Amino acid sequence: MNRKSAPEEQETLTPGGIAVPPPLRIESAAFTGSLATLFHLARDGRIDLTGVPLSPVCSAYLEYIRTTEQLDVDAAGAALLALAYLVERKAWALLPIADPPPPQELPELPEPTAHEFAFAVDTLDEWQRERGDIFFRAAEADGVYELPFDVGKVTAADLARAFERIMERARPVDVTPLAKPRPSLQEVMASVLAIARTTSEALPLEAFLPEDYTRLDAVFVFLAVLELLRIGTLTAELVEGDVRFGLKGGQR
Amino acid sequence: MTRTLEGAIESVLFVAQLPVTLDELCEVTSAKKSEVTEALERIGARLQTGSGLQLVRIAGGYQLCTRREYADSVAKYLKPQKRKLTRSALEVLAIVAYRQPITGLDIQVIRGVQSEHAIRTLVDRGLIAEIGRKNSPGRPILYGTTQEFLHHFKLNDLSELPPVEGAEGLQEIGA
Amino acid sequence: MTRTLEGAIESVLFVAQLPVTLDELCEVTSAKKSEVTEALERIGARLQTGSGLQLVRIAGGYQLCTRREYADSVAKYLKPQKRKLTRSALEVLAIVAYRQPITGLDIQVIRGVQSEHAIRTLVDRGLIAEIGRKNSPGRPILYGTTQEFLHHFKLNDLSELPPVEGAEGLQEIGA
Repeated sequence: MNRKSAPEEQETLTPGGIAVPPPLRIESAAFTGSLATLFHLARDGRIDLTGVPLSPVCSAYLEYIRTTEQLDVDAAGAALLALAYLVERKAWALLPIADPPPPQELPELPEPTAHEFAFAVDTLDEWQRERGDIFFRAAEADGVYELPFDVGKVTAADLARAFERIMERARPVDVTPLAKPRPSLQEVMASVLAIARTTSEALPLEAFLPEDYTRLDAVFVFLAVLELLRIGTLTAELVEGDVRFGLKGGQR
Repeated sequence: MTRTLEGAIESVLFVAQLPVTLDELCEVTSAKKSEVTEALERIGARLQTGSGLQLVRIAGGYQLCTRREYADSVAKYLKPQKRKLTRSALEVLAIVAYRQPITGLDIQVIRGVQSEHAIRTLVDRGLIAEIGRKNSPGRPILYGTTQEFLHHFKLNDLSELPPVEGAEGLQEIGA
Repeated sequence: MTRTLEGAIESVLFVAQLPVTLDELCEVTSAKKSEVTEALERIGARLQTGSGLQLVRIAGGYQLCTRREYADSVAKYLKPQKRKLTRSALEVLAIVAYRQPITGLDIQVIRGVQSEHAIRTLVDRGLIAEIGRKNSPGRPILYGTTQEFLHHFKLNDLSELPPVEGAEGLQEIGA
């Protein structure tokens, strides 16, 4: 841990004229290397000094001062500075960490300050308190405003029952690939709407399906009816415990 | 139910997340300014009887909000974080409000203390914003107040700020 | 004005983003269920006379919303709010959507014109955001699209974007 054990080629002056500490070497669990390296790591906050014993380094430094015959004052000074820095940093690191003071509450303003604005500041403070008592609709409301749709006394369970019923009668989808692509929801909605327009009466869910339909058809028709309810084109009502769907506002 | 201008305006104000200007209301309802103004007055009056809401003029427009009387109920539901500005942030804000456009350095000169932290806070909160660059060395940022500033203090426009002119004027107002 | 249970409930319903359940209303107002139910009925009845709003039972709770009669006014107001993106902003947005993560400089190279303003607009609108830093000199910001972007264009996820391959496709978009 002294100068003799370290490589001798190290310069004591950087090109910028900064003295480099003598190459004291430190061997410890947390760090192994020269004093200069330790200094740099500590300065950049890249090492936890609490794991590095500094007292043997200090002893080695004193040993170095005592035993070196032609003392390089610049190098010795730089080493002292580095050591002092490390000791201070470590001391801080060992101190219990206090809660950081609330930065905004701190400054009781020193002179000179903005006296002329004091009244305005008081007023703003008061307004801010008053304003804190009223609330606007959430500005961060995620999403686009949409009118909740109303299906009167019809519940989700009623809809589910109607869906279950049409699903029971549906046959599985043909395994063979379909010749024509399945219709889009838009197209199914259009056909549901066309059927609804043929009568002024509210119809059961089955009425919107062909005689022979697949489960896929059933799912699509159900979704189409739900979407038409959502956008307010269809309404739902209960007839003898059964949910029926009709055009909004009667016939068309 | 029959449609009314009042109803249309109220529904628009309800969905708006920002104050709605008179012009916007006229455009949306295809009504004249005088008609819209009257309807707004009727809405305001109606809300005064038994509603938890009120109609306010704020930041150059109209907006619905809850009444102060119900602050505790709403707060109990929303559990809003208290985000009051500190004294020093308010001071910087006042300086910006009255002296805008103003650079950070000028704010510091007026206050006599480092103000960067307060400026940063106010920018983060959207109460002040960069409104340009000063044509001087380094082209420093010029700050000004925002719509959010008006909103935060329930102001309609900057002219509603209390007049500040030197210390004398201040004493009169504050007296 | 005197405080009423009705007013308290209405103010809470107003600020709520979701339906508020009867239990929540009871808790917030410290009132009994029967009292709250009655107050809700009074609010509903009051809103039926001339208001643009209505009280609905939905998803197991209560919610204020606009009346259907005013859907067109509401739509007329909301639509322009959502569709104010300029051609150049849309172009930048398309580039970011397909090439993310991408730096501002790369966007500029693709478009051949200064794009800072458009980028700033899109960031302000929450449609694109910093999603990292590029490991190159200056560590420039990498932009990507946001959830809001998907929402704005009613997309479920990025895979729903129309396919575009290579620069030709991009030119098509910008054309």
